[in-house]
This record gives sequence, C-alpha cells and structure tokens, in this order.
Amino acid sequence: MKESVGTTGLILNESLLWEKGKKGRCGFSLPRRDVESCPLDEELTGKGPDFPDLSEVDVVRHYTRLSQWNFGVDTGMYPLGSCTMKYSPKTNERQASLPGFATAHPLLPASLSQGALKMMFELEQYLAEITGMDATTLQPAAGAHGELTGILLIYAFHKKKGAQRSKIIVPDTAHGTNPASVALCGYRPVLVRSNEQGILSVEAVAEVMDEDTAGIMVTNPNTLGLFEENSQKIAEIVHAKGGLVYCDGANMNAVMGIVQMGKIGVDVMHLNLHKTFSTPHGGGGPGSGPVCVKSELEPFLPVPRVIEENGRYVLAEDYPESVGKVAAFHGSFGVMIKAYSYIRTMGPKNLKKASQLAVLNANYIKERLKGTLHLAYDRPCMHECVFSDEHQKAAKVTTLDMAKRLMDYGFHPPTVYFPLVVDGAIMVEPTETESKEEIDQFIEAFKAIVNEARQDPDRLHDAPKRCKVKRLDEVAAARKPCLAG
Amino acid sequence: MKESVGTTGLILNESLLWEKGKKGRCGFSLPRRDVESCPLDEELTGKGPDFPDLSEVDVVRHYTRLSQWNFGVDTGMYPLGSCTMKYSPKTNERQASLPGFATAHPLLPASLSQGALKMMFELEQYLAEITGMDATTLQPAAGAHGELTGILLIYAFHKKKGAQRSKIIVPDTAHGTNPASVALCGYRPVLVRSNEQGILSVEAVAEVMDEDTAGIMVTNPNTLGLFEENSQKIAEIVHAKGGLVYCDGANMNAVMGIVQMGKIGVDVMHLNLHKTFSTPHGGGGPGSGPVCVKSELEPFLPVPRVIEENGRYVLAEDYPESVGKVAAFHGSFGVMIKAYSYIRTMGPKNLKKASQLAVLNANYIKERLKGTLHLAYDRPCMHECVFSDEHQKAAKVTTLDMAKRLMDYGFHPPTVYFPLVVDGAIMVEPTETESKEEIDQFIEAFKAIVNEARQDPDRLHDAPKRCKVKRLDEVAAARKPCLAG
Amino acid sequence: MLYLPHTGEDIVSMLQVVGVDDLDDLFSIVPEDCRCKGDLNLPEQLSEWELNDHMEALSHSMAVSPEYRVFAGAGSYEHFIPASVSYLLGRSEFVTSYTPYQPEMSQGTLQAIYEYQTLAARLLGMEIATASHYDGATALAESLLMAIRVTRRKKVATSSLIHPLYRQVVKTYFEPTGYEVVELGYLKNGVTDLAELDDMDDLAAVAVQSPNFFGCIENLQAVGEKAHDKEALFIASFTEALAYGLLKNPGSQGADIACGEGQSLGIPRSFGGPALGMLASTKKFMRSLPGRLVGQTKDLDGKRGFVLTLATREQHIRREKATSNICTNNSLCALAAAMYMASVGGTGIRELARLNHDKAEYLKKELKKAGFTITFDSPTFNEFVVEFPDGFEATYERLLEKKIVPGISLAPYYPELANHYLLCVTETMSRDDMDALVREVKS
Amino acid sequence: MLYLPHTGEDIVSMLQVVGVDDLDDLFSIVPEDCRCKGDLNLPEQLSEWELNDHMEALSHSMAVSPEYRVFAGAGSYEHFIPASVSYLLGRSEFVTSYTPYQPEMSQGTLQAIYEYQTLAARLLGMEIATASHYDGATALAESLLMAIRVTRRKKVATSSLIHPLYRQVVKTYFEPTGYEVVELGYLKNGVTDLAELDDMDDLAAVAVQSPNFFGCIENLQAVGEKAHDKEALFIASFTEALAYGLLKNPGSQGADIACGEGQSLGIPRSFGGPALGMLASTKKFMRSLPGRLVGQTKDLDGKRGFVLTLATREQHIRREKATSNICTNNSLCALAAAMYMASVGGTGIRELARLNHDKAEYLKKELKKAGFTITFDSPTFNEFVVEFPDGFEATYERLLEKKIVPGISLAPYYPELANHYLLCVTETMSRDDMDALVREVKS
Ligand SMILES: Cc1ncc(COP(=O)(O)O)c(C=O)c1O
Ligand SMILES: Cc1ncc(COP(=O)(O)O)c(C=O)c1O
Repeated sequence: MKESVGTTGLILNESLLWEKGKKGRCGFSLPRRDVESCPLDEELTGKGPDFPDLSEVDVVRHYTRLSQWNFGVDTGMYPLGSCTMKYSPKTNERQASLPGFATAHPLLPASLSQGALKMMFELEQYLAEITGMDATTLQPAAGAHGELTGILLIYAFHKKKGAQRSKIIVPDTAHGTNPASVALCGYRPVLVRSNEQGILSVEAVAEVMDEDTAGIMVTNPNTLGLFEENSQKIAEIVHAKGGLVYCDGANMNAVMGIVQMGKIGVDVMHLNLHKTFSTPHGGGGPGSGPVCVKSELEPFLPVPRVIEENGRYVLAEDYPESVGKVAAFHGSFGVMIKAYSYIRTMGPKNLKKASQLAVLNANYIKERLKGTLHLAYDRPCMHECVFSDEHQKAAKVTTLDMAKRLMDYGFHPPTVYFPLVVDGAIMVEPTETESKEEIDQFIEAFKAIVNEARQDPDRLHDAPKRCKVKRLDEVAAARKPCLAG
Repeated sequence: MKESVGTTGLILNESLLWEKGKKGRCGFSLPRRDVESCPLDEELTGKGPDFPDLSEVDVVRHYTRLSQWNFGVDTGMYPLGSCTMKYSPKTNERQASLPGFATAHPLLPASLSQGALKMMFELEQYLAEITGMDATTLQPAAGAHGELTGILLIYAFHKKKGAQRSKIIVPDTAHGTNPASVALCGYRPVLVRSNEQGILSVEAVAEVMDEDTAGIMVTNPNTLGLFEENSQKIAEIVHAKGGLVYCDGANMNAVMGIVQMGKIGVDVMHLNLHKTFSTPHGGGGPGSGPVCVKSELEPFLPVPRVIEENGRYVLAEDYPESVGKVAAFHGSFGVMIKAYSYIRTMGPKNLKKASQLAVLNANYIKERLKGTLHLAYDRPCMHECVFSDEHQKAAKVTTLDMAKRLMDYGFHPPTVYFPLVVDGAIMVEPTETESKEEIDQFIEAFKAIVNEARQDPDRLHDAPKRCKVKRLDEVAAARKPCLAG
Repeated sequence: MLYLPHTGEDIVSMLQVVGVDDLDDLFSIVPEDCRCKGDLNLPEQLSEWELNDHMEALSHSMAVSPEYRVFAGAGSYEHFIPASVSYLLGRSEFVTSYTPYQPEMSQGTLQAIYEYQTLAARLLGMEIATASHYDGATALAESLLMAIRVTRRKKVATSSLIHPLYRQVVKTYFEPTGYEVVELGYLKNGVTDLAELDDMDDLAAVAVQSPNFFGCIENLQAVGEKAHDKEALFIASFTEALAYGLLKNPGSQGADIACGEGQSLGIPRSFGGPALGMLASTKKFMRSLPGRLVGQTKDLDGKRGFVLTLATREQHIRREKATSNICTNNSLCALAAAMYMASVGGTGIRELARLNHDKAEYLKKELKKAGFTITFDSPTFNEFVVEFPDGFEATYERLLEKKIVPGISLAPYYPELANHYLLCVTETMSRDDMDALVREVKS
Repeated sequence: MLYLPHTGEDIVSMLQVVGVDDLDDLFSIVPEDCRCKGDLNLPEQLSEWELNDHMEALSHSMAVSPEYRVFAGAGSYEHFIPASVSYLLGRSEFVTSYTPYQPEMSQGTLQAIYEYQTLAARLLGMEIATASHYDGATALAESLLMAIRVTRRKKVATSSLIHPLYRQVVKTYFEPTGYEVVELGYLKNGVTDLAELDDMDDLAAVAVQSPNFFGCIENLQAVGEKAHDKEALFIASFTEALAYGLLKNPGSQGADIACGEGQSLGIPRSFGGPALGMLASTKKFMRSLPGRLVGQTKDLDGKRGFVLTLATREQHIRREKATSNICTNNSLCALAAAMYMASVGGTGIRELARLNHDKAEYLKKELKKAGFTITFDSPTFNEFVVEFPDGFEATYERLLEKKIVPGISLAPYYPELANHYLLCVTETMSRDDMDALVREVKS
C-alpha cells in the first residue's frame, strides 16, 4: 500500500499546570476596581485556592501543546462505533457563539428571549417530525440523561394508571446506559438475548413480557448495526400487556427520513444531538439528549415547556402531571443551536441522503473487510458493522492490539469489545461524512495490519509506536488510582 | 538536563490539494440564485480554472494537518533575531475581527467610517510619541515598504531643495532591505564598516559623507543588538552636509519609552508593527511599516492623510508636495487595529517595561551562553545578542547544524548567518514575553547541543530528526526549481 | 452538499461492491410499513449565508450586555471570559474528539481533564473531583444518591435555600426511588434552620448550599458537625463557584461531598447550558463516585500518561449496578473551567472574588441609602435579596424598557417573599451601572 | 501584566547574572540626552474589557452589512467567506509563525503557500506565481519595474482604465527612477484605446486591467498582440480575481505577467488592508521575479518537502542588486486565498462567478428600465458605470440615510465623468437589495 497516513513529527512535552508558573503572574485582565474594598469577616474567608499563577502566554502554550496530542474528526477518520463521529460543520459553531445566544441569562423574561424560545420550539417540532413522534423535550443533557427522562415518563405513566410495575425488558445488545437508566428508576432490567441473526425475536420477548413489566427498551438500529425487523410485532406484544416501548435512538443516523419510529410502536425515544445531528463531542461532551414521545406521554414531559401563543413564545410551567425537571435550566441550549443549524442547512432531502450514505459506507466496509476480519453477523447492516478478532486468535493478536496499531496508521480505532454479545468486537461506524477515498485508505490500513498480525504479531503487541506515549497501563491506573496532583 | 521539550508524536501525512477531491464536490455554500442567468458571450468566457473540487471536511482536514507541521510562538520559544517574535495577545485578534472593522469598505464616505479614522488618527499620534517624532503615515505595508517610503521622502526633500543627490550611506550591519530600498529609489548605497565594537564610528561616516550624499540609513539598535552610541554626532555630520538621517526602527522593541529617536537627530524612521507592537507574523505577513518623520518632512507624506476637524475625522488629499501613494488604500488596517489594541492595553509604563525586559532577557542569555558559544561582541547588548560557531569549527559543526538540532529540542532556531559582519552568526532575540524558565530551558538545550557537537557531531549533521521531514535540500530546490504543481 | 463528499460515481461503485442497485435497496430489510412516505416535512435547506441572517435575527431579539444590564444571577452568572480561553477552547483537536477511550491518541484531553480535576478539588478543598456532570442540579442529585448508596440509608435532608430548580431536579430523580427528601426551613437572617435537624434520624446526608439561594453565606462548619453527629454525609452544594476564591472552602468545613455549578469558571451562560456539574469528595468515597475519572499512569517506557480509570463503577462495565448511568458528560465545559482557572490563577481569583463581593456590597449600600430593605442581614458574596415596595411589577417593566433587568423575583419560588428580588453584581458591573439601577428603581 | 511573565525575583536574579543593579542600568550605554524624560504621553492602560467596549464602540460607527447595503467595489469586493476558512486561518500554528526560513519546522506554511502559488497560477493561466505581495497596486508597480529590468527599456504604457489608485502608486514608485509612464486613453465603449500604442516605441511593457476600472472586459488578446509586436511585455492587471472563474484568463490571452488584487478570494475587506498582491508570470521570467517563491524539494530520506527558493533574487542575499526590496509579504492572506480557492473549487468558482455576473446584469437591466443610462456598452463582470441625473449628490446623501451606499462617484478620478457612478453587485446582494436600490434612486 502507499505510504501510511500516520507518521511522526515534532511535538512538545508540557508539564502539568502546577509544575509551571510563578506566584504573582496572571493570565486574566483584572477589571479596574471602581468601588472601595470592604473586607469580609475573617471568620468566613479562607486562604484562597492553591492555583498556579501563569501568564497568558504560559496558558496559551500549555493548551496549544496539549491539543496537538489529541486526535479529532478534523484530524482524520474516527470510525468509533455507536458514536457517529461525523464532521461538525464550522458554521454551526459560529451560530452558537453569537453573543445574543452565548451570553443570554436562562431566566430572562420571555419578552426578552423570543429568539431562543423560537429556536427551541422549532427544534422540538423538527425532531418530532424526524422521528415520527408527537412531542419533544430538549431538557436532557445527553443520551443517558434522555434515557433516564424517558424511563421517568414510563414510570409516571404507570403510576397514573394506578398500578406501578417492577421490570423493564432490555436486550443483551443494549448499551450499558440502558440497564443503568432502568435501574436508576427502580426498575429491574430483564435481559433478553438477541437471536442468531443479532436481533430480537418476537418469541423471546413474548416469553418474558408480562403485566408486571413496564415496558421494553430497544435500540433500533441496534448496536450490532442491525435493524430490529420485528419491532412492530414486539411492540404489539408489549402494548397488549399494557407496557410501553422505549427506543434508544442513538443510532438514528441510519434512518433519518427513512424509518418513522412513531409508526413501529415506539412510545418514547431519545436522540443524541451530539451524534446524529453533528454537534461536536468536545472530548466527551457536552451533548444533548432530547426525548420524543407519543401524545399519551406528553402530559408527563419535563417543565418548563416552550409553547406558542399567537406568535409569541412563552415558557409554560403548568403541567400538573409533569415529571418535573431533569436539568436546572433548559438543557444544553448551546448544543441545540448547532443541531438546529444543521437541520436547517441540510433540509429534508440531505438528511435522508446522509442516512443513506452512512449506511452505504458501513455496508461497503463490511463487504470489503469481511474477507479480512471475522464478520459477526453476515447480513446487510445499517450505519455500522461489527467484526471480531476471531481470525487473529491463532496469532495471539487481539482486538486491542489491532486497535492500537490503527493509530500508527493515522486512524482513530473503532469501538472495541462492545457490544458484549460479540467477543472481541470491532464496531466500525464510518458515518456519511467520510469520502470513499478515506474509507479505502482505512480498509487498506486494516488489511495491512491483519497481514502484520500474521507476519509480525509483536508489532501489534507493541503498538502504538507513533503516538506521544506508548501503550498505557490502565490496570496500574485503576489499582493505585492517582486522580489529582 | 531534564527531558527535552521536543519529542515526537503522531501527525498525519497529507497530499497536495489537487491530489485530493473529486469533481462535483464543493466546500462552499453557493448562494441561492434569485436572478435569471444571462450567459456572457462565448468569446469572452474561458473554461474556468483547473481547481480541485473538495468537500468542507476535505478542506478542514487538509489545513488542520498542515497546521500541525508548523511551529509558532504559541507552540514555543521562537528567538529569531531581528524578528521580535513576541507573544501576540489573543484579544487583539478579536478586535481586528469585529465586523465593523473586518467588513468595512475602504472608500466609505468619512461620515460612515469615523471609528476607523479615529483609530488611525490616534495610532499615528501614539507612534509619533513613542519615537519622539512629529508625524506618521500608516500606509506602508511592511518594514521594507516603510524604508521605501522613507527614502522617497528623502528624495522628495532634496528634489524640493532643487539639488538631487546620488548616494545614501548604509553600514555593513544593515539588513538587506536597506540597500535594496535605497537602490529602488535610484540612490547608490555607500557602504561604511562598523568598528571593532560593532557600531558606527563618527570618523567612518565623516569620511564618506559629502554634498552628493542624500543621507544615511542607520539601524538603531543595530542588527548586532548594539546601541549606536555615536548616532547624535553622526547625525550632526550628516546634517551639516545637508543630508538626512533615516533610522531603521525594526529594533524599536529594545528602547520604547527609553530612547527618543527624535532627540538623536533622526529625521525619518519606520517601525514594524508586526515586531515591536505584537501583531502576529502570519508565517510571513501581513505586516505594517508606519513611517514617522520630523515636521520638515511632513509635507511629503503619502496621501490621503487622516486629519481631525473639530471632532470629526476626514481623509485629506490636498498635499501638493506629497510623494503620492505607496498602497492602493490605507495600508494594513487590520494589522493597525492589533497594534493599537496592544498600545492601549499596555499603556506607557508597560511599554517601557517591555523594552527593559526584552533587553534583560537578551543580556541574560548573552551572559549565560558566552562561555559556551563564541560571542561576537562582548559588550552590553540591547534586545538581542549575536554568537557564532567559531568554537565549533574544530568539530566541523556549523551554525546551521546547531540551528537544526535546536528543533529536536523543541525550540525554533535563532536567525543564522546574519548579520553578515559576523561569520556563522547566531542571532538570538528572546523578546520580553519569554519567561526566565523558558529561557533557562533554551540555554540548557544550547549547552547540551554544544556538548553533542564535541562528542557526536553527526547527531548535529543529521539534525533535525524529530520533525516531519529530515533536513531539506535547498540547493536542489534552487537548481531545478519546481514552483507549481 | 458541503458535508456529503460522495459523488455520483462514488455511489455507483460502492453500491456495486455492496451488491445492491440503488440507495433505497440498502433498506430492503426495513418493513414497508415502517417507512416514511415522502420527504420529511421540514423547511428547505438554507445556504450558510441564509443561516447567518436567520440566526443573527433570532439572536438579536435576546436581551444581553452591553445593550442590557442584567442584574440576575440565581445560578447563572455573568463573568468576563478572556479571548485566549475562547480561542484555545475552539481548537478542533479538543472540540471534535470523543470521550478519550483510546488514551494514547487523546493525551491532550486526558491531561487537561486530570488538571481540571485537580484544580476543582483544590478550589473546593476536597481530595478528588470527577471529570464533570451535566450541571449543578444533576451533580447534587447524584451526590444525594451516592450518599444513600454509601450510608445504606433512605432519607436525605436538604436546605430550602438550595436553588429551587436544583431541588426540583432532586425531587424528579427521587420520585421513582422511594427515597425521602426532607427540607430544612430558613431563619430570619436568611440562612438554613439547622435546629430542625435535631430530631431527624437515619439521614443519609444533609445538603446545604453556600452561598445559598438568597446569596447568604451559610455556616458550613456547623452543618458539618450536625451532619456528622448523625453519621450522615455532609454535602455542600453551590451555584457560584467563584465564591471559593474568597470564602472558606467546603473541604475545610468538613464536607464529605462538594457539588454544584461551575459555569462561573469561564463558561458562557448560553441561556443556561451547556453547564458544568462539579462533584468532589474525599478519597474515602472514590469507588462510590458517579461519573468519569481520569487518572495518572505510565506507558510501556515508564513515561507519564493519563487514562480514564475506575471504570468498574461505570455503566459500560457494571450495567445496572453502576454508580450512575452517565456516559457523555460535559468535558469541554470542564476544559473551559480548567483554562479559566489557569488563566486567573491563585492570586487573581482571590482579587476577582473580592471585587465581586465589594461591588455587591456597594449596590447593597446604595439601595439601603435609597430606602430599600435588604431583607437578610447575613453576609453575602455577589448576590442578595432586596424588598421593593408594593406594585414594583410596574417599575420592573419600566426598567426592562430602559434595558435594565433588576434581578429575579423570588415570589414564584418563595410565595411568602412577595416583592422580594434577588440581585446579582459581578465584576462586569461598573459603579455607573449600579448607580443607574438605583436611580431608576427610585424614580 | 498579562504579557510580561517576569516576577520580581526573576528580575533580581537575572540582573545579578547580567551584573547590573537595576533595569535602568541596562541602558547605561545610551547617552543621557537621547533618553526619554518621564513616561511616554500615552493613555493609561485599558483592561481587556475596557478595550472590548472601546473597540466595539469604534466599530459600530462603521457602515457595514447587513445593516448597510454597500454597492461599492472599485478594488474592494464583498464576498462571502465560509466559517471554515475563518476558523482554519485562525489556527495559531499558521498565525504566529514567521517567514519559513527554517523549512523543517514550517512545512505547514510552505506546502500551503506552494499550493497557493499553484492555484493562483492556474486561476490566471500562468506558469508560476509568487508567494504574495502587499496589494494589487504594489504588485503592478513591481511588475512594471520587472518588465523594465527584463527588457532593459525605460518606458511603460499603462491603460487609463487601470484602477486610478494603482496608477498613483505606480507614479510614486517611478518618480525617483526616471522611468517614463505613458497613459492610454479610453474609448466610448469603456475600453482602453489601443490605437494609441501604434506610434509608441521602446516600450518595456503595456499594462491593461481587465475587467477595467469601469468594470468593462478588455480585449486582452488584442493587447497582447500589440504589445508583442513591439517586443514589449504584456502585463494583465486586475482588481477582481473572481472574474477569472468565468472570463478567459490572462495567460490564455498571451500575458507575460498577470498581477493584481486577490482580496476577493476569502479575504475580508478590512477597510482596504491587509490585502493580497498576486503576481504571476511565465517560467521564462522566473529568475527576474520580485518577492518570495516556495519550491518543492526532497529531504535526506528522499521525502517530499518544500522550501523558500531562488533566494539569490532577494535582498538578503543580493542587497542593492535584488529584484525587489520586499521581505515580509502578505503570506497569511495568500493562505486565506488558498483555503478559499480550495473550498470553492473549480466547479464552484465558475458558478459563483456566473452569479456575480448575472446579478450585476440584473441591476443594470433594472436601472435601464428606470431610465438611467449605462454609460458604456461593453460587457462587464460584476461592476458597471451608471450616469445619474444632475444633482444626484442630494439623492446620494438621502440614500446614505437609508443605509444604502449607491456606488462610488467617478468624478474625483475622471473629472469628465461628473454624475457617473461605479456600481458593484456580488453574490452577497439579493434581488430585493437591488430592487430597493432602484426604488430609492428613482424616488
Ligand atoms: C446506543 C447508545 N445508547 C446510549 C448512549 C449514551 O449516550 P450519551 O453518551 O450521550 O449519554 C450511547 C453513547 O455512547 C449509545 O451509543
Ligand atoms: C533590521 C530590519 N530592517 C528591516 C526589516 C524588513 O522588515 P519587513 O520584513 O517587515 O519588510 C527587517 C525584518 O526582517 C529587519 O529585521
């Protein structure tokens, strides 16, 4: 193959903040003091935090250097399965930083915040339309927070019905946040196994669904990148027993404008704006996890809700059945602006196109790599495909080794060891913003690595060799945790 | 010494723009067409430039990767002599990008551009005050452009006097732009040698100064980092013979608030806002090279000039003796904003302090390295000090070798082989924004390198080894030039 | 389309490899009746330039400084943010990376968050801090649940002077759990009535906010003692992190957990989010903490590096037994806070906090002079409660016309406090701004 | 002070090493009577926040879009700039580096400028382009001087329809040289009168701008033929680089040198600067080019890399014999242009140029309908000349009140053209904007 994308170059070491600086420096322009000082009672004052004192140039170099030890979507392909690492358009960043939005106080009177309320009102409608649901709350701050909110809605629903239930069905392919969210609401997750095709069978659900089960939590498309074909029948079963269907919509990027979740019996679902709707991940957040519901659950949505009253927008609190609040204010407003901008600049046709190309890219990789890597489920996939290290076991090369070696080739590794149903899973989600050329390079790189696995396994065991640090000892980190300097 | 600042890490290869992309892609949002198309005569239309078609993500990755092959002041110490690579405050960038400034048309009526005119008017006054001169033009786009403008003023001065002259005195320590600017104006540069102390002697100048000499062009402090102590006497001699004194003020960073050029007989001088006044260099510009003059030269300044008329600012064209224009519009307005912001946030005390610390840093390096490297002139220096590879000749290690090796240690090399009067010159200008810690690391690095020069010269001959590319063949580049792909 | 790089040929050749005829065929497994019919009903795409116009128009309808002077805090504070922080935070290596699951290629984020954890712990006087939570309210809810896990008790006591919206979030989180929340009333001087604790038992935690919602500084030490007497955890909550540049920190007052909102530390208010949930504790509770943690370790060559650690607490390993369901947190906000704390520095933050306090005192004084009542006489930081005369609503509206927002009305949260307003003054308010406010409310 | 890292102790210990007692002693070599007495007379330092207020106030007094609709071009054009370009251009590795004298550490800048040179050459249809000059005017002056060097002749002919301000710069540059500039008049249809060339001899160059200052497209091929008949170099000058997305490029019309302004290529107008001087030529004149050049080469391992090259033309080697005195150029502006050209792409620039042309034609048509005279009937790109009735000055002022700037008056530059205005329309003007203009000038 031609020269790998990854190479090495000069970068700079940088010590920890408190190993730098000198007392008396300051990187902040202290405002002029225009009032007399009036000292607070000694009783109440401490000696102040032990922060280093740095100049502006100290701070700028520190973070400029650190940034160069990082890899982002802007650096290269980041096929992290289940995370939808698509390109985040720069214009969306610009919109979110408009002073009117960025510096607005959350408790401004509605008369002074019409722009923000209008944007939120419209975004709620767009998301309801995209999912085929009836109403939306933007308050949850991330996917898991959306799950929690959704389960709280289910809880409120059953409570109102007068008969609370104790369990929620969760398939074995579910993301860890699903059972965790279920448990947070006092429900017991009931595990159902996906079938040999990697999806839920009607029978499996029928077997466990009963009157004490509040509902089911299905990720669709699921974490194997497969569409849950039986979802409608499953929904019927669940509904028949008075349960509700929760859809984890983290993988909505596969089916925008194609599948209407509302039509397949979903009662409540969350979206990840920081995945499907292109808002950047910021190295782990902030995200935004709106929840969309069918009308039967609307009364329970968190307050305040943005409503329109003859052309004006107001925040309404008066929903007696509401679950209350899941965030202090309105949720990740700054993130919503970016998702809103994305939807407005894409329009209906391009959103659908995006899903089609995301699925095309994933299937293309699946087809071109399945000879090289063991493919867990050899069926048409949606936005991602899941391989494993099965074929490399002989050479004692693991999924982790191959992941680390990919770094040397200039690619961020896929998600590894998830979903748990595939042992040594390698979960590849390219997203639609990767061009055929990028994807071909990724495929070549993976093939080259699999060759190395055969010919020179230690190259992989020792990987990565090009990063600023060699492979890090995560076990030691957990054994004797050092969490602060 | 402790671990060097320089190390290696993962960076990404990136092909040339036209080796990427696919016809039909676009990284630009084409505006909606709201008028009918009306094709231009075939006669006049070409087939359009052969540009690659790229998506926004292609472009973003291309330049993100390229940027990581670069080193800037924000990355680390950049002691490039004569270039005053001080830290460029981020707030100044913000001011320059304010829409009112960034998107203003240069020919707006004065009534619609008061803010810009006021800023320029005040900046001219500030610069005159800092240099101790009477008037300023902001039109020149860089230092050399300022020189050209200054020499044009001298030319106009003598022309008005009715007796043009043919020569201008230029010392051997002068920057290459000086003789080149002199020549551009049809004058013949007359070389005078600096004395054994690295400065101009009164005698040397007296010897060559005559009635056919239009003036002298002195850099003060000069390029050896030395203050031209005899400048007053020299000015007297030049003036006595009807000549004018031009001061290359590129090194003004050494003497803000300390020396008044106006007081030492300077008639005209330029400043480099992109050096002394902290505006960033942008990998080679844009700069700004204002010219300050004594009142006798003011009538000749370029037009238009910003003047105040009872509180309003206007652009005045009516200066019959003006040399005309050196730029289409007002010069590097965007750069001026940054310099203006710098002066306003520094204030008179900090500007002086900046010069004091710049000189302190240079003298500190001079003292601490003079045992290690040969010091060309062992006297108190101003903003920079000049060493040479004298001591390394034995080991066949050159200035260039040491410069390249400094990269591996994480520092940008000093200016090398300039000024020409010192053979193998190593010209170190730390500037005031480098802290003692940074400077100490630089000194340690240089000492380590000099050790390597003794023990393992080839390490230096092969340097750099940590950068993305090894040492580049500049000779081949010039022998068979390939200037476009 | 700008963001969709595929050309016609790309699609054709890729479809061939996949072995289907057109893009729709990729979805043949999707049952007909699950499909969308026709296009989504969304507005047609805008060009980048149309978007700019549209968003500028929306943003212009918002009341923000410098045009407006907003004397509102109540959990969201206006503080200056250096241009250097905004620039650095925008570097795409930070912005466009995911949670650092692959540490060797995420050392920038990891060292920066490790530094954030350290500075956060130092600010609060605690031993360790988490990598971030969604906001101050969810950080408090998670802290209370953590106390319940740790103590195996089912009841918590929370001050009624904790931010009312935080208490609503706690209520929402607790609803399905069956755990009990009892609220502590407040005294005339605007601090929590700790006496009410005396006849409460089996408390998992006592949570008090300082400065509290009225801006008053609570006696944390007393809370700590009472809580510990009952073997309950002492949870110190806060909405204005900057206060600890000046006040005694929670740790020094015996807090077991300190949690709250870090927005003041260099994060734009952005209509309330994204925010920064801060959560810190003593080492003792390390393995019970919710949320992500970055720890120091070594690489194969023994070189220092950083990784996400103690994952066994987390949902992706522990599933339903995890200490929390949180996954994505507010990492970039934590990074902003770290950059901000590093820029302000130890010396700077103290002077900045002083300035906040002194300016608020100035406005207090001027309002008193003008004849208004400062309801509570306990010391405050940069917020305080004023009682305005009956019918102030009209004045309030008039001030809005004048582009002044004179604080937040307390009535919705504390019906007994009709005509009471919570005012906030930070370093961004000049003496002139404050004098103008006083002039207007008087007239 | 934010930007001065030295602490008191730092200064003391460093002074010790240097062997002087205080900072003033560092300047003992400076004769007493050269010294400043007391502080500089400058305003006291502002905080970052005071600066923000001050600069915002200044900038708000400027008439810019969207508030104003400015139909002015004349060498400075309003074009959309993608947010991606502004972001990328702000990356400090590009912004805070110096001229790439040390190539191994500056490959980012060097490859980017090499790419700029290539795209610039392709846009203009030339073989090579320089790394940049200050602006279009100085690029023209340097081109004329270059022609004089190359041909060893002392006279140049320039069209009177080259931007008047460019011609002033040329005049200024030529004043001390003794070289002669003769100007070619223009014809009724708004193009240069080439017939005047017939009885001129010993010309080093013939310089014509297209589209010219009236917006009219010149017959470059004819210029080329006439120039070459006289063994003079043909210099094609321009102010609107975008035009070559649609028009035949200078190279295809026989230009020996193409030079002009690149501001339209992604560079904000910024009140006229910094700008981008573009200068391109045939390979033949490579070694006579003024200014910096980046060339491709290999490193020790044979890997591709880029360096500044042909330095023997330059002042730092050649001193007074250099082809120019230029040192610092406008590199970051060239980088912006490269990013812009890469973003727009070959397909995009063509459509964008068409849109500029078609919109200008629309306004032309509407103005004609409204009864105004389009003075010159030659084809134009995105600018054209209109004749307004006597006393239009009043209307002009009224339009300014309405926040419309109806072009530039030609009278100051061409006294014979009283009441004539140069109007510009780019992709940033909507049909509504143009209709509004027409409505207003009519009423
Ligand atoms: C399938 C699935 N569900 C839920 C989540 C949780 O979303 P978040 O990380 O935003 O809380 C994720 C994110 O990794 C996911 O992939
Ligand atoms: C002493 C001196 N004079 C003149 C110049 C030329 O300035 P510029 O590069 O801005 O044209 C320089 C810049 O290197 C210099 O150092």
